[in-house]
Amino acid sequence: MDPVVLFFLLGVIARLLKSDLKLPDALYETLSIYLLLAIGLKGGVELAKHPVAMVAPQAIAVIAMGLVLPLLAYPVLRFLGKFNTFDSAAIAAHYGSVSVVTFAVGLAFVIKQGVAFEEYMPLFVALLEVPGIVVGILLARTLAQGSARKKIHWGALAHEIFLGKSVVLLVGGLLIGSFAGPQGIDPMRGLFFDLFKGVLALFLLEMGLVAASRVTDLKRAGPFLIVFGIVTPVVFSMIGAALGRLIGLSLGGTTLLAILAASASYIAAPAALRIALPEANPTLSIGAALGITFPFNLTLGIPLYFEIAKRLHF
Amino acid sequence: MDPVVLFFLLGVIARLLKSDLKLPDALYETLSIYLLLAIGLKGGVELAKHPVAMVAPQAIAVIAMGLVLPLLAYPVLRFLGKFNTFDSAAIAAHYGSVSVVTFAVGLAFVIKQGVAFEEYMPLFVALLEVPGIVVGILLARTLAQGSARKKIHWGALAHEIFLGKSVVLLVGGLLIGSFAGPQGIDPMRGLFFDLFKGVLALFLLEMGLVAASRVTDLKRAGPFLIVFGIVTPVVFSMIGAALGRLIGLSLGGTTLLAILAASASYIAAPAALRIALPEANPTLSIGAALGITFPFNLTLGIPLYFEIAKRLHF
Amino acid sequence: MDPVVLFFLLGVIARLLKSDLKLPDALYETLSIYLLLAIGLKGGVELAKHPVAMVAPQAIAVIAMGLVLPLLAYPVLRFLGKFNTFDSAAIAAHYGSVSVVTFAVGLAFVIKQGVAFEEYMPLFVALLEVPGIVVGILLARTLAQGSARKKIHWGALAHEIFLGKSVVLLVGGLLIGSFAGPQGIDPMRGLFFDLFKGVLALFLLEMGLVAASRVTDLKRAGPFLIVFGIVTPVVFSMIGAALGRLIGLSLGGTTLLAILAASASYIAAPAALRIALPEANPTLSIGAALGITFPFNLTLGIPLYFEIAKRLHF
Amino acid sequence: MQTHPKKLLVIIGESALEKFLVRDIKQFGAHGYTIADVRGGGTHGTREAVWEGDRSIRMEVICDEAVAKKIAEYVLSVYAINFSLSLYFGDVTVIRGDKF
Amino acid sequence: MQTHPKKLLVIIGESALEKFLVRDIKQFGAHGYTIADVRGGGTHGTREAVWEGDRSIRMEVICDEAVAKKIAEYVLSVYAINFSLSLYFGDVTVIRGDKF
Amino acid sequence: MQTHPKKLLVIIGESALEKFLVRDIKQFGAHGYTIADVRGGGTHGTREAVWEGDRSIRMEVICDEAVAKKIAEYVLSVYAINFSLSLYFGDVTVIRGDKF
Ligand SMILES: Nc1ncnc2c1ncn2[C@@H]1O[C@H](COP(=O)(O)O)[C@@H](O)[C@H]1O
Ligand SMILES: Nc1ncnc2c1ncn2[C@@H]1O[C@H](COP(=O)(O)O)[C@@H](O)[C@H]1O
Ligand SMILES: Nc1ncnc2c1ncn2[C@@H]1O[C@H](COP(=O)(O)O)[C@@H](O)[C@H]1O
Ligand code: NA
Ligand code: NA
Ligand code: NA
Repeated sequence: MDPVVLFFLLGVIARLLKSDLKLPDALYETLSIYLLLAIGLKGGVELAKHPVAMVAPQAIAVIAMGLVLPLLAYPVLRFLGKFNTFDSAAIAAHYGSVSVVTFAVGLAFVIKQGVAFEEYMPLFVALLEVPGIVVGILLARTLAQGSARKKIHWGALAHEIFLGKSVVLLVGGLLIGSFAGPQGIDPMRGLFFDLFKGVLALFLLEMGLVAASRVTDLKRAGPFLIVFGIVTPVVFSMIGAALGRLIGLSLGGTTLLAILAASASYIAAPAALRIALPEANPTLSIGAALGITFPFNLTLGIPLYFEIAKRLHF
Repeated sequence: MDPVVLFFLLGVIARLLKSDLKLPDALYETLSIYLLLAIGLKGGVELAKHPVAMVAPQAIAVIAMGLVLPLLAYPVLRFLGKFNTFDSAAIAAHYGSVSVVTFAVGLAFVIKQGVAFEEYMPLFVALLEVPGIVVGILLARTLAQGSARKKIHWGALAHEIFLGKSVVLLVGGLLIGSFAGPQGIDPMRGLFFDLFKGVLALFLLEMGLVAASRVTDLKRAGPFLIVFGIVTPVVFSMIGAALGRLIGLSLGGTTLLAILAASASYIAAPAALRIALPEANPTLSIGAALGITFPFNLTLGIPLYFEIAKRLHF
Repeated sequence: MDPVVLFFLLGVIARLLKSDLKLPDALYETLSIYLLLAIGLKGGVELAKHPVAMVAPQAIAVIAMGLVLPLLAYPVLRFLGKFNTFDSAAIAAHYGSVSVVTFAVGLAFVIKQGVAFEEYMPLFVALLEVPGIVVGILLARTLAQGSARKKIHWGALAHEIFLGKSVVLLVGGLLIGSFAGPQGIDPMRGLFFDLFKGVLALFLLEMGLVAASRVTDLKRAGPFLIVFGIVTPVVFSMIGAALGRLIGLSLGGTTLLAILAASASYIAAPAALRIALPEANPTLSIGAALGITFPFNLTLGIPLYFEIAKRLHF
Repeated sequence: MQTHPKKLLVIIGESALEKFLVRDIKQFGAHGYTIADVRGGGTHGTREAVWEGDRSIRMEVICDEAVAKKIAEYVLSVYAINFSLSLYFGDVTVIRGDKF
Repeated sequence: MQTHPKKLLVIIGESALEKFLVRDIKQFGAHGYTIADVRGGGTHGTREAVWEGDRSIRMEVICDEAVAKKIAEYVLSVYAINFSLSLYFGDVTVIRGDKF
Repeated sequence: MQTHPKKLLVIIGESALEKFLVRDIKQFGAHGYTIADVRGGGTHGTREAVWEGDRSIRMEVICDEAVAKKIAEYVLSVYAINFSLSLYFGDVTVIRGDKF
């Protein structure tokens, strides 16, 4: 287990013991802005080195996966989990989208394992944020009955999703990184690269505090969601790993795509869905994504997905 | 164009597209405190290496320039621009004073060009902050008619200007840097020097968001101010470059003095003038300084001023 | 005098001159969280290298000192200073506990002197935070008369003290550092180690602003407290130095233990006592700890305690 | 000094609503608003503002009684079903009656 | 639109009191509260919120008059001796009377 | 429980005014004040608090009616011409009447 995960545990324990420890709101914001930008920059610098013709087909395949995952999750939630249309769609959207911080921890893990990986993977993070959310909203709006079957305001929806903080910073970082190239970014590496792991540790401390505060949500959500929050990432990781192998990713890249598939969004998705799908109860989706799946991925999931990827790269 | 400018563009675009991206207020404050202190420290460390007898005459010439520039701007604004006394004086004060962030971007530019420069230039930043503001206020208070011709409270005015955040941090940094010397500051270079360019990038992202939010101000201000916001820096840069040559600065130093002359204050001046000259409409001066001159200097201005300086250093 | 102390002076002067300089609340919080975590991590990494059998006896001796110091301070405050039971006990608690920032400045000092020290000293910081506070509260609650002699809610008290921000972060850092070891922490050194001194400087700037704002408190507190705030750290430093020698610490370690003994808490103690001993006037204890003892230790105290330690290590 | 009676409408709710509320109150004729970041608790549980989805705002609008009522009815009907939201009215007086 | 009269109780005090006040108001039957970080000054001097011990909060509780009075009496008797604390009542009206 | 009627004066304006307002209200006899950082919009446009010149504060003063009126008149006459500024009065009651 990477030491950064210990910071997450510290946060969880502090909160469960009702410690007064609290990170200022502005610090939370700052750290998340930093992580998004830094990941984008890192990916952008690498992206510039690769021909579009090579990356484009992979990108399309990855987007396709982002569209399919929520479609798999929805019926399970709706018919096995007995959640209503809105909640099922919203939870599906969270699991269809991705968690940037889980990716960052995965990155640290892959680097530590010393295996090769496609350094432009942050591109896939940006690409995977959006489709899951869009499909989730479409599901809810087309399957809802009666008055709830509102028309979708496509303009407002596109705005909410594509101009949300996380997409803007990730894509902005990717573009700046690929325009500026390694030499252009080099004078900024003191901030954006050298501090990365430490900032990630600090952010995980905060996420531990937040995740532990969601425990009561889970009690209300019931056992089905807890099981769902563990089984879904494992199943999705296999899909991600298989696709990674299929599109020719290296072992590290396959692991990271598995991690992305397994991760559930808790920055972009909650923000967009609160506006686009207010009928859904955010307690359920955030409780599962943050209270179950995130800690699971951090501790047991990531090493497991690495094993899965290894099997495919015998 | 330096990659840091891309961050500024990202901010501008995000805001114009009405993205939700917003940096926390406390981060903005923190970054500006950092930049002021870091620039001061850097200059102070270098200042300690130079004999006062060499720097003092240059300093006096630079202060003189700071007193003259607003006197040149005022009549243009008052008689060509038809602004009232207060607004003319306030805008003149902003353009007489300097922008620390423009200087920082100029520093990055000069370093990238690989030309020599006087490393104690931050001293001139500190010296140039104040005179323009004082002259602006004097202009308004002596030229205003009737009841608006209030007595100036010199004590309060001096307090407002010399004890404002930016002067205190710049001068404080200069003093600490020159007391502590290179060896004393060395253990802090991890924070104050290695992160400098990255922090500047982050700050420019924020400034892009702010500058773009001033676009509506400009509409109200009219075309004259837009032209003024581009012509003034070019003209002032020539004065700055000429003075730089005259007082014996190197090519890099000349470029930086041109940049300082061309830049318009948007930290120290707005704060001081809001108190000392409340009759002036801040929308006009900040709209021009931040909405026009700052972006112009960042993108086209700085390379142009470098060319001008080169002509003088054939 | 270490250059970081110049930042403290800058803060003091800025505040006394009524400058507008103010660090955002969230920055203050962030810096203090950083310092506590970084000190903990640093100590934890070193702690892992030493056998428990060696450190444990030292730790017990140090805790014992933490229990004794407030018992020495109390009668002086109560009978010489004529403070009431609550105020005497509260001030004694502050001086029995320790100041993490004073320790950090001491660390920088010892490193600069180039003398050896036990790198697991942060363990002693964590151990010394609590006993002084507990003894102070016990003193007040057992010696108070009449209705003020309330029962102590041990559970609530333990919670308040052991789960306060500073103990959680210090101990959390120690544990993470010793679990992860040097290699685990290495990728985070960019944030937690390389920036340490710079962050300390920034924090001292803030502490200068805060300390100077306590000057009016001191006027109300009277001359006795001012004398107390200088004499106590000197006397306590001797006790700390003697104990350091006794338990076999090196010259640097002895100096640091003297510094710890001499320092007065202004993060953990005020927070815990405001809840556990609300009858005490916080103006007195914080005024003395922050307005007198902290600046004294920073400027004159630390070099003096080094001299004392040297005498014992002839 | 002449004063004019006005209504103070206070809306406390999830910060995700901010931009919609600003748009709405203008549409109903309010001339201004003031927003503070807050935390709190109510029938929808505790909102501690430790995290983006967990932030709340307190919006204060001074306006004519009729405007306040229209805003309140709209806000309750549109947002209160799905969002944490509280709302109350107070009586205030102002000096510059046409400003509000 | 039917409105119901309620009391607004505002408590301004040291932020160290936050968790106790939240516990107390619930015990006396209030259904919710809203807290903002503030700075200020009063008979106990200036509190500028530059530093942990120096922070203040402003807590707002909408409730029935009887509840407001009980909370106020308790808070004054327990905390006001040792803490910087101010407290006042206002009259407000709400639409969903049983929510508060 | 005996309560005393007081005036609540709320001033919302540019944060550059903070130190002057604090000085002024004391001069007119107010015993205390509470300030929160806010954002908002009004006749002088939107103030989003994203930037130093763009910040606003909300100051709350509990005092006697006469004091409130004097402060309000002074503030309006001195600052309202050149600064974004709003101001309103409310009626409140307090328990410790001589504290305010
Ligand atoms: N009785 C109350 N007094 C003051 N604020 C309240 C009250 N009830 C709710 N609130 C605020 O309104 C928000 C939403 O309320 P609710 O929808 O009841 O959860 C809460 O988070 C509180 O900030
Ligand atoms: N007259 C007042 N008007 C508004 N707020 C007040 C008033 N008096 C006190 N306060 C607030 O209540 C806090 C505690 O008051 P005090 O105990 O009088 O120092 C102060 O720090 C202010 O924030
Ligand atoms: N009708 C209103 N209701 C609440 N707050 C207002 C109102 N009008 C103005 N304000 C606040 O007062 C500040 C200054 O107002 P103004 O001078 O009208 O721009 C605004 O930025 C708002 O924060
Ligand atoms: Na996923
Ligand atoms: Na200039
Ligand atoms: Na001590």
